[in-house]
Amino acid sequence: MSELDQHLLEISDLNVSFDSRPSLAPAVNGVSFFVDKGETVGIVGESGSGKSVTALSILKLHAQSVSQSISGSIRFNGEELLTKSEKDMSMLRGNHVAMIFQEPMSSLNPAMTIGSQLMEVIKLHQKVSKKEAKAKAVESLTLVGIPAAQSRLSSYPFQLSGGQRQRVMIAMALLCEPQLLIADEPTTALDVTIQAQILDVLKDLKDRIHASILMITHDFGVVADIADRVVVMYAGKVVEEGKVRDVLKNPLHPYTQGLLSSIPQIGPFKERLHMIRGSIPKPDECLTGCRFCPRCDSKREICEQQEPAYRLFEGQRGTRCWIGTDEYDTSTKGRLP
Amino acid sequence: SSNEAPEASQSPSQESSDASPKASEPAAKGEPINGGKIVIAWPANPANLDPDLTTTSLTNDALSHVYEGLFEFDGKEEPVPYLAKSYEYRDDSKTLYIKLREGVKFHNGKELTSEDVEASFLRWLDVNDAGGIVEPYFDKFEIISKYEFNFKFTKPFAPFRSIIASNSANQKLLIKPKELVEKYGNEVLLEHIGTGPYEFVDWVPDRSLRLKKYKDYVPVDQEPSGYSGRRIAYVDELEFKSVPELAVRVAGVQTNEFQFANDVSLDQYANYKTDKNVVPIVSTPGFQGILAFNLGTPPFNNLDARNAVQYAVNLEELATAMVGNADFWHYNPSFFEEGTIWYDGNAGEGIYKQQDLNKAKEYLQKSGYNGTPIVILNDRGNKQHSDGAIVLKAQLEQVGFKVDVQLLDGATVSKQLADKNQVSSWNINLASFKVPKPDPQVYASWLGTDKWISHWDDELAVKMETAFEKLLVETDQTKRYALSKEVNKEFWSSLPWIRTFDYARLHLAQKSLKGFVNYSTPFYWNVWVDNQ
Amino acid sequence: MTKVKKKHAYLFIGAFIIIFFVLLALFAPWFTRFDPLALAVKERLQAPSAKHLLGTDALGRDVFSRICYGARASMFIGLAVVFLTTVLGGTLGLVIGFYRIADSIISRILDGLMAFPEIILAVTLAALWGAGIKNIIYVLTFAYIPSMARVVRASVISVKSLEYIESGRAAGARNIYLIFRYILPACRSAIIVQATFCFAAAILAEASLSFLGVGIKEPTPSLGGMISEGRDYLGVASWLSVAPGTVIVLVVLGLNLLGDGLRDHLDPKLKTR
Amino acid sequence: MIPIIFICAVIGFFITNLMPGDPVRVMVGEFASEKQVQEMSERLGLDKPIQMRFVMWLQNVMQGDLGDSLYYQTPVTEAIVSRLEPTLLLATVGLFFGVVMGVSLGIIAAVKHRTVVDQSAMVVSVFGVSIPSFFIAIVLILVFGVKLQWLPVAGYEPIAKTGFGVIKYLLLPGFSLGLIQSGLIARTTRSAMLNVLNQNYIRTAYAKGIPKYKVILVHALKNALSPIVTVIGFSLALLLGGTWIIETIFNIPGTGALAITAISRRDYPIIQGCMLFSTLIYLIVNFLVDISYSFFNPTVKYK
Amino acid sequence: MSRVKIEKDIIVEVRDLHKSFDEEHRLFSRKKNTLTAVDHVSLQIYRGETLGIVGESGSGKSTLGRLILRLLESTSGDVRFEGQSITDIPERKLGQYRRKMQIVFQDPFSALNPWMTVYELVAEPIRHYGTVAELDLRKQVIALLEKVGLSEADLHKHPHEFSGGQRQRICIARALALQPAFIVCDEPVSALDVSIQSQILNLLHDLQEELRLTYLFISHNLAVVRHVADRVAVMYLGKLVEVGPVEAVFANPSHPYTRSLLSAMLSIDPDVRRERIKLPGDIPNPMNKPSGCRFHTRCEFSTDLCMKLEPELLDRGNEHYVACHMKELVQH
Ligand SMILES: Nc1ncnc2c1ncn2[C@@H]1O[C@H](COP(=O)(O)OP(=O)(O)OP(=O)(O)O)[C@@H](O)[C@H]1O
Ligand SMILES: Nc1ncnc2c1ncn2[C@@H]1O[C@H](COP(=O)(O)OP(=O)(O)OP(=O)(O)O)[C@@H](O)[C@H]1O
Ligand SMILES: [Mg+2]
Ligand SMILES: [Mg+2]
Repeated sequence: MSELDQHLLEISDLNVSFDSRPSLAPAVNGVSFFVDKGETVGIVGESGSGKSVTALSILKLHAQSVSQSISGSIRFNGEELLTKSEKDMSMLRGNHVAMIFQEPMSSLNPAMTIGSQLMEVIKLHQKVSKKEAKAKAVESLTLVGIPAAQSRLSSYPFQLSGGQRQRVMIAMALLCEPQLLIADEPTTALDVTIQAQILDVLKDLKDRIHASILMITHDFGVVADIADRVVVMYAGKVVEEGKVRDVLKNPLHPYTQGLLSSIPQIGPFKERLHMIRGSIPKPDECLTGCRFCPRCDSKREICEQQEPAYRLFEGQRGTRCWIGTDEYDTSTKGRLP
Repeated sequence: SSNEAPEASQSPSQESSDASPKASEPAAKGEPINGGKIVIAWPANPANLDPDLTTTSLTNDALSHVYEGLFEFDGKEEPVPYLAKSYEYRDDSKTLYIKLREGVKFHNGKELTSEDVEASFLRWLDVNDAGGIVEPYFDKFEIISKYEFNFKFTKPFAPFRSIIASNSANQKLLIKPKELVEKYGNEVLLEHIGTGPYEFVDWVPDRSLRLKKYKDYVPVDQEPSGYSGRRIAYVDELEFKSVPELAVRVAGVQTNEFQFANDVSLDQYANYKTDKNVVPIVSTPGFQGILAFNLGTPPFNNLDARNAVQYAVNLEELATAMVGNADFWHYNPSFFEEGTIWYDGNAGEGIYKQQDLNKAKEYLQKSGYNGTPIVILNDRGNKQHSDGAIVLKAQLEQVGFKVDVQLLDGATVSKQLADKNQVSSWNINLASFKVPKPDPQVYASWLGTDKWISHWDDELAVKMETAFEKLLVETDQTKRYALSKEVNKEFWSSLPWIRTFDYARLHLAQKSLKGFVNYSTPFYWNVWVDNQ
Repeated sequence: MTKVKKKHAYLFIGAFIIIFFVLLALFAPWFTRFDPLALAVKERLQAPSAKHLLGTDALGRDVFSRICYGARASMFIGLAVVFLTTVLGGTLGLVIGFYRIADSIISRILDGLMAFPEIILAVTLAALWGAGIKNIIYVLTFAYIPSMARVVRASVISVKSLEYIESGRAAGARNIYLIFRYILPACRSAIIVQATFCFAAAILAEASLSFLGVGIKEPTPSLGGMISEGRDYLGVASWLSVAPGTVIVLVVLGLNLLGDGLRDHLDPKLKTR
Repeated sequence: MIPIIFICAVIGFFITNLMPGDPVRVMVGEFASEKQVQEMSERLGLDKPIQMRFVMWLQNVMQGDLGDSLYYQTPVTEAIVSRLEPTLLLATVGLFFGVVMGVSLGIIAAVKHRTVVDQSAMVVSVFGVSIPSFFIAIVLILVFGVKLQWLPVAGYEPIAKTGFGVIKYLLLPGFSLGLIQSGLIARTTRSAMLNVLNQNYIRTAYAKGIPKYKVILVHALKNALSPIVTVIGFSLALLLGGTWIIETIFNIPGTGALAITAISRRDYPIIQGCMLFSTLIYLIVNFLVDISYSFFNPTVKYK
Repeated sequence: MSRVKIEKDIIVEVRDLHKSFDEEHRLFSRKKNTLTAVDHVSLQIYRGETLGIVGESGSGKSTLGRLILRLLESTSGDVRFEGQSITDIPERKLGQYRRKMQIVFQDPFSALNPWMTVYELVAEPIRHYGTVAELDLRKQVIALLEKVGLSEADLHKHPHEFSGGQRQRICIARALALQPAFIVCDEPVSALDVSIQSQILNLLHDLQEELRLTYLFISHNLAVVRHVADRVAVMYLGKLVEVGPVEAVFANPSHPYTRSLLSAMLSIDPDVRRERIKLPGDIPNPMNKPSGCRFHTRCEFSTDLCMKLEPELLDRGNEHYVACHMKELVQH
């Protein structure tokens, strides 16, 4: 792979497990995917599937109080991040890679003004005067559509609505024009109207500064709206990936299929929804075989015995399922619970 | 007349040389140095500084540097003229003629005259406790000239000189200028103007009392002896600080922040001895211990019950608990120390320190004690007394008393002891006096019908009083000795309180303190500081 | 896994220390060879030895026995104060937190009482009522009720608005039931923390009261009283105050561990998963 | 506020006057005669019945006159004011030690949560709260005063005389006081910091690239401050109560020692004055704490 | 859910219901702020139907639900259950109504008493109301658990040992314990994952069929409301702005607010282009609501009339009620 078509972010075989429970399945287990320049990649999956852990691993932002072991490789612009020192990571954070979080209500420091929180980032990463920093802060607030930005600088977070706070978060993330923006469920806690606003802001900005976005969500609607490609995670593993259109229209993995059909559809009203049985496995469950197996309607014996390998296809598609392999075809039907 | 009296500052423990206070005295080695300051750490706060109005001995200790008496006790415990130049008994001893020293100046520059003595005396007579003893026999004060005057009595009044010189329990007559007396009348004095080697600077209650050297002081031309004789102020300033915490008093002397600390722990004597920075000073005679009865209420309004206690008590155990080391306490059945003219070694014979549990039980039976718990009431702030109370309880219970030890705070205790309306709130109180200066008469204010704390009011009290009365009017010393034995006998047969033992006080001096003389009341004239 | 074990370790160590001293106190007569009140004046101020494990005090009493019995008195005071404070202060806090009616008035009064320094209150009341275990308990209870009530009140108020209370109400629960089954368990950790604090404070306050001369009635031993008495002998017989001091430190430490452990243990969310 | 003060004043009056013991006896001494006692109680106006004294006292208090000390014969307010300097300084130094030790222990424990460091810090804090203050004080005196001779063993000189040198009299007592307070402060700080460190905005701060020490000291501490300040305020109120014993031991002529001696002497007006004074201090401290919230909790300021 | 013909039997009727919260008194300020959470709302719920309520956060949906159950006391107005006014009946008599009206909360994590076991939780309402013997009670509880898809094995576990979906099932079992006729579902699936959400929605659906339940279904997920509701009511700042059959409202939103709300819905079909109707500004401060039509500050069609006069909720035909002055917007 030449310098030119090198991926902006490339994660390969990432494993994260928490030392507090070493005997259990790792929270993230052999995850690999990449993000290209200017691309928006969505990661979808149910709660607990390891999306946030993956995202936090990129910037090594895991809670300090819990020790964890990370292995694999995370390359950003070709540089390995996992071996970087804390100091070098600080240079990267907020500067080249920015991150916004799920809960806008609690992600801003309640005791500091918006202005100081914004200017702090600029002063940290760029050598500018106070005045310039201020001007930049105002500019970025205007960019994300906050009216009267100048006067907002002296506001405290609690004086803003949820949507405004999330916009401030975005403004903060974009201050240093990062190459990659990681958004961990940025709209989940927000009302539909505000969610739409935020998505529009993100799209707008992406066009403007050509940043790549890694969008973590559990809502296929968001993915459909904003992403170019999508990665589906289940129980710490990537189970499917591909172009958004391909995955949504033609899901390969039974989990993706189940998820999509569980969503109340616009279209003809249905009496009952399709549903996936059971719930996501606990870390100590289903450690052998395919971890989706207990909930899968099309499982066979092989699924319980052996973990399927991740298979990559044309057009950046991939799936982790026995279906469509010879082993599956020859295997007998698994015992149904 | 008291030639035979041996030195008063004698150690009770000459047999054990290492505990001898003599050995530890910072002897007057080297030349005196002028200047500097002595800080004295006091264990408590004097209630007020009016020497006529308070009985706190600390007040007296300090103000003896400011005020002086007509007479002062010398090393042989004989009251010798001090501000007085000479004296003479006249008129069948009913008149005491005194001639003052001339040219003695008060700190305000005024010269001492008979008028000042008159004013001071009359105030003393009116408000001081000892004045109360004198008053019934006093006739009038007669000024003869600027430096001469007469005290006139209705009867011969033998102990007068001793009383007005006695610095125990603040009986001493201290001479103040007339103006001062007139200004304050019977109110508490807030200024102090005396004739002593140090003058009063200021007093911040609970904090410190400061005195400074009086430049124009003219010492008497006599060798120092006891409280009498030449007083020279070497240091410029004396500061008496209230330091209630024992550890701090000691620590302060060790670090030379204080040069002297009153009343430190006898138990730590050995430690102090080995400390090169300090000199322990065993002050003896220190305290005279008693068990005071409440004679106004059963069971101790009955002599048999008192006898039961007398025979129940084990003095050695009590003394060990209260004082510790046997070097620091000794038996004494008499009112006065062995060695003084009044000492009566035969007093209490057959009854003093004769623990006999069977006899005690017999007496108790005879007394008709009904088993109501008796209350030993004491101030829990006084470690010696509270420890003693606990030991006493155990001893009394052995013979069949039921005992309730009540250790309360000082204010409550003194109130209950004195309260005439609540006579039955206590039965026994452990007390101790600073050993009084020689004359049995001082005891008259405590032992007698309804005096001090005892609520005593029966024929035994009257007999006791009569014994004192006789002593009072007898001026012939030899007859007085005989009469004092009479008093002792009366005391032991009526047991108004139980004589326990005498014990030493322990003070601590800095090694830099020089010229200090161990006396029952510490004083700081003729003393200097040498920091070499 | 290890986290779980560690948390239990606190509970165990704390409980061990406390149980050890409780047993020592309860069964003091079995452990001790000497009567704590028995005077042996001749043997005063002896250093620790085989005969007297922790030496003797100024009246020749065995310090080890006195500590056992003193722990009894101190722990009794601590427990009684904690019990009374928790019951009275807790009830008060529940009532004013839950019903809010008398809240503003009672809170005011509690403020007023908190404003009184507890020591001055204790000293004056002890002077008024006299010394003795019972009065110390009353005094300290009186002094700690306001803070307990306030803590409970605050936690009741914060719990009261939670959804599950409403859910209980929808299920038909009456106020009394809500208070005992819903509110009280939620206040438990606050109460435990405060009770731990009270216990420690009570033991120490007893010591301070002894220092000021209004502690437990002599000659009954108490840890605080022993430290206070022993301080005059620091130079010659340091064990007199060091030994009871160590016991207090251990008890308070154990109690803190126990309190923390208990709090975590009672929290179902933190229970072993 | 006024009603609280009033209630406390009335409670204070009766509590003190109902105390057993008699100021007169204390003043004239144990061996004094009945006559002396009588005169003294007339002089002090204590011969009147308590109801009458209460009415008189109330009238005076309404006019801001707390009466005269029985013992010092000076106005109570004057007595208290003259003792204020050492107490306030001592409380300040105590608070300083308490806060510095408590807050730093708490922060360290929180940052090193669930490690040996955390546990040791908490054990240290328990030590602080579980050793009686007088014991700590005496040990400090023996070590720093006598053994090392770094500091005076006790005593106090007014600031007017010593200037900045006054600090040498305040270090040991201040440290004893601070050590006691630090335990509670450390625990509160630890739990407040733990709470804050788990908040999302801390993660945000790290995500912005802010270095760790800055995140902890600026972002986290600022938010953890309100419970800490509450407990510091509470400590300050306690400190003013706690100075009593320390002042007595270190021989510092402050209001605490004043109150203790007043109690032992039954100097009623002073006791009442001290009670009122501490009530007032408590209320003022509470008020200041409330006000201070607005500095680090913007919600209070703007609402 | 049930598309069967709705009988017009009114089970719950809300008349002019109003709720305002007074802010607590503070130091230094005399002024009391009042927040109107539910503003003179009138509403009828028919037996057997599912009435969906949608609206942005803070629009008063939950408050309305709680007022109906009298978990909150209303400021004014009346709630009638089966024709009986329950507004003024005393607390102790409320029981007989409460057992017929239950609620399922949004957050299954905070709606269950963490100190109770599943058994206690589910048995609790029965214990409070019924006189069922302990043995029968156990059977009854097990039956209820099985009905919601849990098993006897779960009986003695604590809530924290369950996943969100399972907890929501416990909540539902608890609500069903008294065999109510009417259940307020306050965002019962918002906190759940899609796969679990569909399980719960199906469960609610099945139970409704089986027990002839009436639901007041509160949600801000329009797709869900659209899926489950027969009729839908749209709330904005404490007021109903549009009420009507779900097909009518979704197909033909008549209030400008409803329109913008629906336009913000996301589709999982990548081919569907979202045409968002952007609303200027933010939702106003509920303490300080705009005069007249409270939507006028953000409405592109607003006129002077809108600023002055509050529009009433009027039937625009087919039981489709709209509160807007702009008649022309309301076309069928
Ligand atoms: N600090 C931690 N300690 C222990 N386990 C953790 C920790 N953080 C996450 N986990 C576990 O890791 C797994 C993945 O968690 P993660 O937060 O990545 O899920 P997610 O996909 O982001 O879910 P959600 O949609 O709820 O945010 C979960 O099983 C979770 O319990
Ligand atoms: N107990 C209360 N005290 C004061 N204000 C309240 C209270 N409960 C609700 N409110 C306010 O009433 C308004 C309506 O709240 P409500 O919870 O009914 O909204 P909602 O539509 O359910 O919102 P969400 O979708 O966020 O649940 C909000 O502004 C809220 O802040
Ligand atoms: Mg997540
Ligand atoms: Mg709601």
